[in-house]
Amino acid sequence: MSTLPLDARFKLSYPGFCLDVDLQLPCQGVTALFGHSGAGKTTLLRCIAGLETAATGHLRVNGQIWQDNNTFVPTHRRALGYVFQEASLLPHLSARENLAFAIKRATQPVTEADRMDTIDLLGIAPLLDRSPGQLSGGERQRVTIARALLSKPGLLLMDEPLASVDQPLKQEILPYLENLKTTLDIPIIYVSHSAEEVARLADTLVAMENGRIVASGPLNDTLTRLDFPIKLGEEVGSVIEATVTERDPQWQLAKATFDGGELWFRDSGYDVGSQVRVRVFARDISLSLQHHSDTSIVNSLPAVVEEISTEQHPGLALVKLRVGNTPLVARLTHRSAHHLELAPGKPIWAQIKSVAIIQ
Amino acid sequence: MSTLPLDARFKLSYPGFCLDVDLQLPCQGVTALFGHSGAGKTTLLRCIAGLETAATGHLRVNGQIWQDNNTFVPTHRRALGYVFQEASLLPHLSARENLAFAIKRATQPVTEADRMDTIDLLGIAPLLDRSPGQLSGGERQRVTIARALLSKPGLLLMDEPLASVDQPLKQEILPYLENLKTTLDIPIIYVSHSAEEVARLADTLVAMENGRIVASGPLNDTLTRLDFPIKLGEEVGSVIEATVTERDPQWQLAKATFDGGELWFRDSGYDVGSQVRVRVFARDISLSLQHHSDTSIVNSLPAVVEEISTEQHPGLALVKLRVGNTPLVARLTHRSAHHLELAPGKPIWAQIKSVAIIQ
Amino acid sequence: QEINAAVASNFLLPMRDIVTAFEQQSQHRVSIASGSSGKLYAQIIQGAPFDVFLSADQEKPSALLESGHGISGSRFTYAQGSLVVIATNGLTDDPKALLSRGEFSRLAIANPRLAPYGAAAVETLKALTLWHAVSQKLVIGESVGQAYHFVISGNAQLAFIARAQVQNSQGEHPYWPVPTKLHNPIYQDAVLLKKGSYQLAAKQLLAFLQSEQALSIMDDYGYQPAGQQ
Amino acid sequence: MGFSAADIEALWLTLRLAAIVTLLLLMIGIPTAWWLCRTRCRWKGLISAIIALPLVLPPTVLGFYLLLAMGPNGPVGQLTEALGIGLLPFTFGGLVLGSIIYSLPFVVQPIQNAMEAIGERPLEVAATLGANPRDTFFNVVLPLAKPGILTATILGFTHTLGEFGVVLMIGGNIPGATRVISVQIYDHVEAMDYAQAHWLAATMVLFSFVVLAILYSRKHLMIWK
Amino acid sequence: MGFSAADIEALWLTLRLAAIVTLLLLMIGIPTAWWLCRTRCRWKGLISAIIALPLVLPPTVLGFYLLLAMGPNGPVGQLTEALGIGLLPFTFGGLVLGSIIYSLPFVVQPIQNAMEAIGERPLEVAATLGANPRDTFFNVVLPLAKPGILTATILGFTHTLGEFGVVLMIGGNIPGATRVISVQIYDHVEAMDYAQAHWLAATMVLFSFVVLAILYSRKHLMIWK
Ligand SMILES: Nc1ncnc2c1ncn2[C@@H]1O[C@H](COP(=O)(O)OP(=O)(O)OP(=O)(O)O)[C@@H](O)[C@H]1O
Ligand SMILES: Nc1ncnc2c1ncn2[C@@H]1O[C@H](COP(=O)(O)OP(=O)(O)OP(=O)(O)O)[C@@H](O)[C@H]1O
Ligand code: MOO
Ligand SMILES: [Mg+2]
Ligand SMILES: [Mg+2]
Repeated sequence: MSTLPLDARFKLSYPGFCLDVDLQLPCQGVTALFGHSGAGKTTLLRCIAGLETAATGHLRVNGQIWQDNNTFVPTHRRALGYVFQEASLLPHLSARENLAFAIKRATQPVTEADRMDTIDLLGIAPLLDRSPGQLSGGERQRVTIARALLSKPGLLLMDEPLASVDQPLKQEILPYLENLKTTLDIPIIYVSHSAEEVARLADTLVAMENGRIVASGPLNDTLTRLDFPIKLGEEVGSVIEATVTERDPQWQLAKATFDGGELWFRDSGYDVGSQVRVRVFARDISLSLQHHSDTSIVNSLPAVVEEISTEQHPGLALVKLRVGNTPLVARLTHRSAHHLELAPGKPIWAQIKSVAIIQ
Repeated sequence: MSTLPLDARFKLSYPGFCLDVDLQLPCQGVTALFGHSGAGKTTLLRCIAGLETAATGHLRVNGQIWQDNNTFVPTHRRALGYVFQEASLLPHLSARENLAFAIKRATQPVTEADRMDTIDLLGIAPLLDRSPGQLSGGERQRVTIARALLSKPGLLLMDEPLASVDQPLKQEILPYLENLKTTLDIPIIYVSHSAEEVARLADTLVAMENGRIVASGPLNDTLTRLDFPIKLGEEVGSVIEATVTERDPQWQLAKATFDGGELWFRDSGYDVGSQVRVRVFARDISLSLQHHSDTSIVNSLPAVVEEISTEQHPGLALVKLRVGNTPLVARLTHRSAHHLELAPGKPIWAQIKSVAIIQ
Repeated sequence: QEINAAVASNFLLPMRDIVTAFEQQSQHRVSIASGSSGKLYAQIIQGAPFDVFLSADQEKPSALLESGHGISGSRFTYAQGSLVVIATNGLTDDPKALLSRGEFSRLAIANPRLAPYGAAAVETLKALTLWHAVSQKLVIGESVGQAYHFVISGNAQLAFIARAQVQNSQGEHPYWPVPTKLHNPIYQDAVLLKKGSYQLAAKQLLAFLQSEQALSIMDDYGYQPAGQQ
Repeated sequence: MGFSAADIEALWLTLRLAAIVTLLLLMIGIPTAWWLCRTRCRWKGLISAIIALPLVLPPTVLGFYLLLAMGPNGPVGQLTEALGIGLLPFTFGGLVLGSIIYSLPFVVQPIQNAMEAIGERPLEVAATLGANPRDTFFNVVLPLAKPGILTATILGFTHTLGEFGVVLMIGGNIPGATRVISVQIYDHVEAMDYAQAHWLAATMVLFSFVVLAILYSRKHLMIWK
Repeated sequence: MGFSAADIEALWLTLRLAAIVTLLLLMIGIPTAWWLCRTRCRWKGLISAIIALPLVLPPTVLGFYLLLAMGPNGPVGQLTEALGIGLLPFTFGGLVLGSIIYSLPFVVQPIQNAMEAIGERPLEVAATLGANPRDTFFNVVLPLAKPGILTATILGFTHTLGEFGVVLMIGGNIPGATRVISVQIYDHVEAMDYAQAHWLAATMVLFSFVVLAILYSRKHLMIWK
């Protein structure tokens, strides 16, 4: 297909705020839009959706020009789904009717099975006959997500869709979105403050600050950059693409092999041979000089120190490691780094609790 | 003061949902209200605020009857602050005027210094002259929080106040709320899906399901209960109340001593002798048979295994430990538990990465 | 002294001139409230502060006497109206001919129930045995004023109106004075009202209505003195 | 006491007139209100003002000017004649037109307010779901503007029932074509036939009261549903 | 061409009347609308219907009944006499009362709609911030109902300027006290003094147009601020 399916350049000014972005995104997979409150994430999504008619610029999606100097495709002719940041059910329609509204206007026919699946997944079956005013915050949000999915968009814009959804439910919805990503083959732009969501879903990370894009790139490159412009705090880490190579049914564990070693993680039914994505938080890696086998830490990988930098807190160090060709980031105290005499080039064992692996 | 300052019993029915709670809360500190989407959290807050006039029941706050069979104190005479789940700025007023609205009607005078502090803390100074429609989602939420604080309430109800606030900002607002809790001496009821927020703020945890309270109690008791009715997932852990006993200026670390041992953590300027709360996630504890000194893990405490249970995922085990008199929970794979031959009564080393300690 | 005169709309214009003359002669001031007779009648019954009532008919003043709102003996016929048929601007033909040949699409009259001119118009049409021929083409105005509007706006080609209106009309409207024998005389009665506070001045005004000066003003406007047949 | 045949004819005519006028008022008023609500045109304020203007003239005077305009020498009259419709005064069609002009502000205003109260969000949502402007108008704007439309219907309908200044002027009081009930009651009053006036007025009031009470109860139901 | 002294007197009286009536309409209409908006009273629909009812009668006929009611034998008249106010017909006070009754529905309806559109949330927010109902009403409800109040003001004011059926009946066309401009224009038309009628009508229309255009532009400014 085309090499740059989403190509966006926008300029828009509000008093006191100015959006000025130039962005190229791959044609599929999830792009996480990251940035502080007021950075312009919502404004960018609105520009892409064609809701900010005052924005000048250029937008090409899947090879179609949606906006340039002469063209402005109106929102309703852009095949997109938009989950707004605030609840946005049509107030005169029940939950069911809101879904029907989307289905009727969907770009492709929606089968009854599709509909039931989406409803079940989001756990909204018992709520369908309620009007939006009779739903709780999280319930409203779930109906809105279902509605966006049922409109069968060619581009999905989601503005903090899971902010008001509780943890266990999030754990159910996230895999569905991951699945969607691979089955639907459409680009998804996903605004979130939650590094967990980002790590699980995103292939590409775009960081915004003050209306501008300050960094963008494939997830792991950006996450392991120690100078990443947006401070990720507790969420610094890295993502490893790996292949499932073994399953241990007795202990319900699975093994993934990647360029640099292997990792055990809890088995959620992955087929041997399938690709998985393993998220390793910097805070979950501890370093030791030797390999210890008497601990509960399952994964221990030989690594080489590449770079040491200081975290936001002066007592903490971020250490970039290389395991084979795979970069990893570990966080430890400067005292420990000193104590272990860490320096670039030093070989070391990276201990990773298997339970810290996400997918 | 009175022993049961917040005593609430409510019954309220909607079609398909029925609230039926009986709740006693301590007169100060933060109570976290936890529960799935649609569990009735918002409804309970609304009952307490007097916004659900159809609710029957009994409510006593700080020794005053707010509601019983004969009494119904109207909302405006209940000295409370309420941060609604949805943005709720008065749409005809600018951010500044919204704050002024609260200040003018506050139960106590608000000094200019108070006002400036709150505005600075929430980072809303540059937004004050905007109308609500001109603010981003997170900005609106911050103004709403500031407004609730400036009304100087005697009881603070917060419904997912930080859901749309980004991580770094959350890190700034949370300590302020913690501080508020000790200086203001008012009860705060805090609805949140984020275990991080709950762990940092809450003294008491109340879990709701289907309109009923299924568990409540002091934070640590509830968090370390392996049979806690609400599945906490990644967030299982425990909280240790400790005293700062030493500071290491060279490495910017501090040491806290508690009943069972000592913990090093990053120093954020705590005075020696002050009380701190240390949050330890189950996923951050690894167990080893011996004490290792060649790792980056700073804290290693001798512990005794108390109880082993299975987590949601069958491959994972939750192990309840006792360090002195303090309970801790560790999460590991069943394979590791088997490998380490864990059993109740077995002595073991609990390795805790200092960086995993929150406060 | 200042008095209020309730005057039927059709007599408003001559009354203004008469009042001007009256005020020059006496120290009194007169303000005129005009309206349809029916409206003025209802107002008088409800205590309107009018001193005299100049109706467009005889029926209402006598009803006021009966109900005790008028002062007995004060009623008299102050004028007799003349009926004309007027045609739209530009119709050169004689209105009578147009009427009898039926060469028009709309004929305007005042409401015969409310206005004596309307009743007279109906009587005239019946006398001319045109009633059946024209009744489908009739448009009815609340008053002769409205009938006149229908014509000057060009929407009706012919109208039965008061002679007074032709006198005052703008533009060249051919008209035909209807012979008085074709209908009952249009007597307009006046009465002195009990409610009036200045009966002396009011009486003087009523007397002045019968003066030569007043009669000549009425003549200018196409009214004949009462009794002149 | 009963109704004369003329009364019944007038009653029937009035209901027909009010129903047709109300329908046309909505058909004109709703798009106008929507246009006023959405346009960024600078003449917007002026156009709103023009729509409200007929209100400041006494109905009879307005009727007089309409009579001139719709007459053979007036611009409207020349237009309708050129179109082969003929002249409008003294016809049912003329009454309809006059009543529409006179009642339009009562219809446009409440609907426009209701539409403005909807805000941008539902329209944006509909657009992202693929609804084109027409679709959005019918399936989002109209349902959400319901309270305003109901108010407009009530005001337009009752105002048409009651108004007679305009109607009297351009109608010519022709039985069965333009003699509506309001003119009929007026005639009874002017003719001092008070008993008949009371009787007709009471009927009107009672009938309208029942209709209004039903409409209003439904409105409240609708809003608090 | 100029105005006669009578014209100017009438103009002045009209402005005074319209201003006073509009003010009183708002003072009555706003609380009524709020009550209708908040109450759960079952008579609500009926009361709304009663307020709208004067509309269904021809103004002159309504004026006739008001005249009866306010006259010496009518209930209102007996009340005002007992209160020592005297009788209202043919006084400025009577005109004010009549105009209020006739224009009330145009004022209550748009305000009520605007208030209903506010929804519960702002009221709840105000209550949690310690605002009592009165405070909330003045500082939250009124500002948020502004578009409706503006519409009500415009409709009430223009309708009072223009209406003359009621005014003519209960006012009695008395110069300086009850002869308003609408009656004056009507008189000019009836007296076939068309030039003067055109002149006065044009003045009215022009003046109103300017006022309305300003109000409407401000309204749009306000909403899109
Ligand atoms: N209509 C407007 N007028 C003026 N400023 C505006 C307007 N809309 C948005 N802004 C400003 O533009 C900036 C970007 O807003 P935006 O909603 O895109 O932020 P965001 O990144 O989505 O933030 P959040 O995470 O809080 O939702 C903010 O500072 C906001 O105040
Ligand atoms: N007016 C209403 N009519 C009917 N059901 C209602 C109404 N309001 C709330 N409910 C139902 O009551 C239940 C509890 O709602 P509530 O808003 O208290 O949930 P919550 O715990 O706050 O959820 P969330 O985390 O999603 O905000 C939900 O199932 C909701 O659908
Ligand atoms: O005000 Mo009118 O002229 O009676 O309809
Ligand atoms: Mg946003
Ligand atoms: Mg909630």
